[in-house]
Amino acid sequence: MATIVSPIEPAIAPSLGTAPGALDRHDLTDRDLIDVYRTMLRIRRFEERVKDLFLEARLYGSVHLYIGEEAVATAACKAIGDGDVISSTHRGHGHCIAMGLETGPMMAELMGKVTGYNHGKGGSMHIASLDHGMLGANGIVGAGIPISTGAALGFWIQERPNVALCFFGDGAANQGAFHEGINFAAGLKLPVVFICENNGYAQFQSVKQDLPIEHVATRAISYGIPGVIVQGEDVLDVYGAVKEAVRRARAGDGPTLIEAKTYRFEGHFLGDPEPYRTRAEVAAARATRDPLKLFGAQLQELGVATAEDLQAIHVQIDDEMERAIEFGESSPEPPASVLLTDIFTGADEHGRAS
Amino acid sequence: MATIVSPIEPAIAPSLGTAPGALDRHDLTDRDLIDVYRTMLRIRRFEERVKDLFLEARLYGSVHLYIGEEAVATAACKAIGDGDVISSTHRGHGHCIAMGLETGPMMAELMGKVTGYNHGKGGSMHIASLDHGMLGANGIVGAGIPISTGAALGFWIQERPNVALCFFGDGAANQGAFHEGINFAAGLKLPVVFICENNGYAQFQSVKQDLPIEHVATRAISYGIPGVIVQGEDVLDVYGAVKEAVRRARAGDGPTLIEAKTYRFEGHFLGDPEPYRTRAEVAAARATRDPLKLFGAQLQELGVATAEDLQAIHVQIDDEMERAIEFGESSPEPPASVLLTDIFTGADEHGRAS
Amino acid sequence: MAVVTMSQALNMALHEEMARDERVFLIGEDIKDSTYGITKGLWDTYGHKRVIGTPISEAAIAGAVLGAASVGLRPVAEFMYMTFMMCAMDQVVNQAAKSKYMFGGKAVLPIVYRTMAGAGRANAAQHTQSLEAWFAHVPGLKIVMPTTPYDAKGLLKTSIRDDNPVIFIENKVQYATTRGEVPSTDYTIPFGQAAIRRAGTDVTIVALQRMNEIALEAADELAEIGIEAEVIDPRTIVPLDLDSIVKSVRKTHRVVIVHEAHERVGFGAELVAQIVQHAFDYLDAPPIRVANPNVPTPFNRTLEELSIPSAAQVVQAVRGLMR
Amino acid sequence: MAVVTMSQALNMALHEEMARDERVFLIGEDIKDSTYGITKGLWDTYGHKRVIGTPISEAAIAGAVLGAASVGLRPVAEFMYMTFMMCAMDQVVNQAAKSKYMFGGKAVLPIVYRTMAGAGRANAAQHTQSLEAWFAHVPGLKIVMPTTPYDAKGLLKTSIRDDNPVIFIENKVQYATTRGEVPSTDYTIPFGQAAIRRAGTDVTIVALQRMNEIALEAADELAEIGIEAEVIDPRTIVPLDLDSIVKSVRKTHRVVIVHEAHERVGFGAELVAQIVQHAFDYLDAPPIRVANPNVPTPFNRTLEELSIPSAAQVVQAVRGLMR
Ligand SMILES: Cc1ncc(C[n+]2csc(CCOP(=O)(O)OP(=O)(O)O)c2C)c(N)n1
Ligand SMILES: Cc1ncc(C[n+]2csc(CCOP(=O)(O)OP(=O)(O)O)c2C)c(N)n1
Ligand SMILES: [Mg+2]
Ligand SMILES: [Mg+2]
Repeated sequence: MATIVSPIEPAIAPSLGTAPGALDRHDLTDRDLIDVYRTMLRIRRFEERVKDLFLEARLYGSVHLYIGEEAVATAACKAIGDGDVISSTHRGHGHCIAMGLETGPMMAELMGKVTGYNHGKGGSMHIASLDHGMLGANGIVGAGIPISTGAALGFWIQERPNVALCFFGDGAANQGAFHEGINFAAGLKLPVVFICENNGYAQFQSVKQDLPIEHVATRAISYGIPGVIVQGEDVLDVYGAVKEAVRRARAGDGPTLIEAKTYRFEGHFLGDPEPYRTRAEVAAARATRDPLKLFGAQLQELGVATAEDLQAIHVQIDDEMERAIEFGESSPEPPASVLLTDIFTGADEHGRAS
Repeated sequence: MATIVSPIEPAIAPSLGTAPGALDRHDLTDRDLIDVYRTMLRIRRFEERVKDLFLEARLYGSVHLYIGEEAVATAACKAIGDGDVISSTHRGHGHCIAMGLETGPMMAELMGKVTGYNHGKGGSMHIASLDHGMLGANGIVGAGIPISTGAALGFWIQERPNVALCFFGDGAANQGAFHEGINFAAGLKLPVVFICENNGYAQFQSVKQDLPIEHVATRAISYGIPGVIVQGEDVLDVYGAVKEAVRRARAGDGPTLIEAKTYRFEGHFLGDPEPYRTRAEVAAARATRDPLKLFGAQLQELGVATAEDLQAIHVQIDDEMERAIEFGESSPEPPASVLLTDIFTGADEHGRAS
Repeated sequence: MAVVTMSQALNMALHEEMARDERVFLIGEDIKDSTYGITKGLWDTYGHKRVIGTPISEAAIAGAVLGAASVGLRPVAEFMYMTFMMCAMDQVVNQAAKSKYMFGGKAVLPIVYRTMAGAGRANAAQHTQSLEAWFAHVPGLKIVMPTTPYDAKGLLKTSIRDDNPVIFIENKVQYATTRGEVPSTDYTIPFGQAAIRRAGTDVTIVALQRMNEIALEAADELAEIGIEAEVIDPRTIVPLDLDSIVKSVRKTHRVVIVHEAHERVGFGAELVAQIVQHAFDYLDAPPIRVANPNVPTPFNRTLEELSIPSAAQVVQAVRGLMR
Repeated sequence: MAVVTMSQALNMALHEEMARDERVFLIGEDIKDSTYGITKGLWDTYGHKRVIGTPISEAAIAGAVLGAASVGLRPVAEFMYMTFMMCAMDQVVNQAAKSKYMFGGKAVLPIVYRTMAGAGRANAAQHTQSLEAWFAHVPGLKIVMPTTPYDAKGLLKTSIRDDNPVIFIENKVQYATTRGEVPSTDYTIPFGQAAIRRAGTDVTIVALQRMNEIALEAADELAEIGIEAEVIDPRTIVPLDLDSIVKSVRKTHRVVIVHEAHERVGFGAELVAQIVQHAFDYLDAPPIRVANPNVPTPFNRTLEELSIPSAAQVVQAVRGLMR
């Protein structure tokens, strides 16, 4: 007798908009909360300045801004610690900043300068800093998923109490690498947290067109792991979910798939004419789903900061951005000689053992 | 507020063993039922003879037998008709026979003879006959999934009332191609039925090790399509489920994922020493889950055939196999000249337009 | 005859072929709002069943077109960047390229895999690799590399009408900037016929795709110092018009090969091997390759430029041969 | 010194390296019950955390080892057949090979991708393709192709100790049938050093992997008619010991290259290009390639045999050069 598994997605109604009930600050101290705000603002301002510089032709390349999604990277990376790692995407600046990378060398990298994290060889889509546990932005959609599974595999083999966070987009959830990477991690209960940043679009196609179901998180069922939906503009909501997933991962209970419902305020890449959505749609999101505004209000509601306190942070960050740009612009171009270096460890560029 | 999608697989209890209640013969006439029996037996005997011939070194290559799984291919292909197509796997002989391919040219192909379906160039893992709607066995696990999605895409574009059936194993459900192929088909509601032959093992690894959940069919939820579990040794159970899925597909309601719980009685390939399972496990399956025995009993229970009727079919099939072997063995080897042909349509082997 | 960009020429070919044959359909990511304008207007004209936007699933695209071709359609698939095809190699190579042979000749698979290669837009290593050498190493695929808008239109039409899997490679730097006269009438260009872009007597330069622009620049510079270069564009590398190349080399006795892919086991190596085999006694010097060095494309635009062959390098290579 | 099979030699190397360095681990499909015995006994000795059986997910394997290497491990991944790597090309090429360069040199990625190539066991087209040319076209990968059990053990140990992604290619026909003396002691063989399998003065034969066995057979036959062939086994093709090859060609003035992959843009083309460039004036005849024709491997065993270079073909090629 045939058994019908399920003709439909389980009914889930994530309450978009501000979460009901009292604010939950989790284990975050006042200082932590202020830090979170500072990081979110740093991301926002970094991206805004990158946009300006791009339009002024002071930097170049294929650049994807994270504006509107700041709460996700910030909260998630706040929930991990020393020795933990992340993998990122083409839209990676926010993840870098949330992992503590400095804006100066980031800006330098976007300008192709020798002082950049990748010495100018990577650019926006490839910033990496293994010292910070940042395994790399990635130009290939979905490719970071098996890689972070592998980092978690390394922790599991070494029995190190670390976790890997894996960021990817809604579009990436349709890649084979998504399936293989999560499936393998689930089978061994590896310490990795998969965080889907569902910003509503994969390049120019809306997630409604690309995804035959309502929520990416539903796919957790395919791997026997928990699936969680959070409001991506609510930094405390994201933090709580990631914190719990990290706890499970460290405890040996395996991966979690978290879907953060978010929205990108800018085009897919710098230069995108955005024919696929209306200005009104973007304006509405900017008005109601701005993570920075929402968290600023929450901080005041919690009594952690006054409007003046926040203003002071804005001044600091603006100043930091000036210095980052100055650092990048005053840094030297890489010399022609480095074209042929960095291919192999311990060997010359021809691959002959040195 | 985070929403937990589902920490666990939905509880499903497929009743393995004979289905309870009265036998449902669906729309199958007596003649149909006898045909089904004949096809299943043809597959069984073909495979048995292939095994003998292989052990006697009268044929060669990488050969994967379908013994124990006959009901799945037979029932599924009985549920489709003219102009419909299937894609198959490395374990493809059963699918070929169920689609009406003749055992003589099949045997010839396994012997590398010029009279084989592929003129001896394909062998066991690549038998194809587009005239029969058989798009090909496949040496790459999971590769048939996007291909059958594509055939269904073709039907959808042409608005032809046809469907594609896609066979694959439990192991294939872990391939990226599984995810991408089904996801894409689900998005467009293409007329394709995905049939997972879960025979308990992917080569030497048990499905329990490889799959982090209990049922492959559960994965249907990820694509918003129905998932159905059937008893693979029960030909009527499989038929009913596929028939319904085909109806949905033709009606424009999109794909279904059917998981047939089955068991392979022989090693993964001819020559497999089977260190990964006990003889007792195999013997138990042979005793309780033999689709041919079960269906023989059902036919008698339904009053469609007597033991003598079935015996007569056995004699016919045995005779057919002798003729198939004879055909294969007496056929010529391909001439050396064909090594360089068949690369391009309408052009010589160097690819120059002719 | 109108002067159009490379993008427009490709767009014309797609429009005309879709109008001509209703079995032709397009499939790919974001093809409704095509970034470079190649598929512009097609969705409006032919609708969602003939211009199919897909999820980000390269393997599904590559395999789906094989299935669709098996049931009588003539798909044109788009992979935005050639490096993304690495997500689909099994379907393109193990399946599409091999099926006909494995099936004893019985499959007819009219598939075009369109993609764009080449560096020069600061996209860094994962968006710039030119992989024509990989595909040329695979029996069962034809490989087209148009250089001019005129050729792009004619060769794309030939590709769509061909009954085999074709890898149609575009160069992304050329889309907007390379212009040329393109008739609005129907015409095709046969595969396996090289174009002599410039006649000359002293040295043969065989260049692939955009590198023809570099080679012609170099030829002009060389002419100033009295060296007349013959510049040959193979246009398709499988099938390859070896005859035209060998004929030229037998005349000039020297050859420089220019392409954008990495030098090591690039298609230039194959050209050297075949030229040497067929014109050994005519050669006054070894064939020389000017190609990308064996490093991924760096992001920094100065380094990136250094990683692509330049006219200066070609001039230098030729002068090295003339000594 | 014990005489062992190729499989046993590889197994010895894995045992010794796993004992020597606890960061080394194995990962792949069905590696607990290895078909060809390469990973035999390792699961029993090192347990499930160092010998990891995976689902059938080549892309996950290829990417996971990159992640694991990034956090300090030294993975050895197995892909049963080289053609299955087509399911993992993005991870191997866009990720593992390019990361170090893209990151400005900062990644250290000690990864070994083991796989088996070659035809001769009637596995047909999807299980037999030799893809060393593809990988050699990709900057950032080292490529090892051992021919003898002695070399297999030494080179696998070197590969595991190397700090870069290495593609380690085995030939499946050799596993059980190729035997040789292998010390039970620890030794490594440096990359980039060719082995002269036979000294000779009249012609150089450069052969890859199992084709050395064919080349030596051919050399014996040639000796009977008074032609002394020098047979060179590069052992690693990236890095390549070009010096030894060029030195030999300068002495013999003739060269035949033998490999199993398809001829068109195979590694033989690169060898021709480099030899011609560095020994042009010494060559009495064009370098000749003996390789698989440009067709997928047919199933029929007679056709299959015809599709792989034979000693007779090598003899014929040499005799053609000597005329
Ligand atoms: C394998 C692959 N296919 C296609 C692309 C081109 N591409 C870059 S970003 C993108 C959209 C990604 O969407 P999503 O995963 O939702 O991330 P988002 O851009 O929304 O952050 C596409 C199609 C790519 N980089 N890699
Ligand atoms: C991509 C790929 N990886 C690995 C293999 C080797 N292989 C052949 S069959 C098989 C097991 C397949 O298991 P399953 O899908 O359950 O099919 P079954 O053999 O049980 O019918 C494996 C691993 C392959 N052919 N293709
Ligand atoms: Mg998105
Ligand atoms: Mg199975």
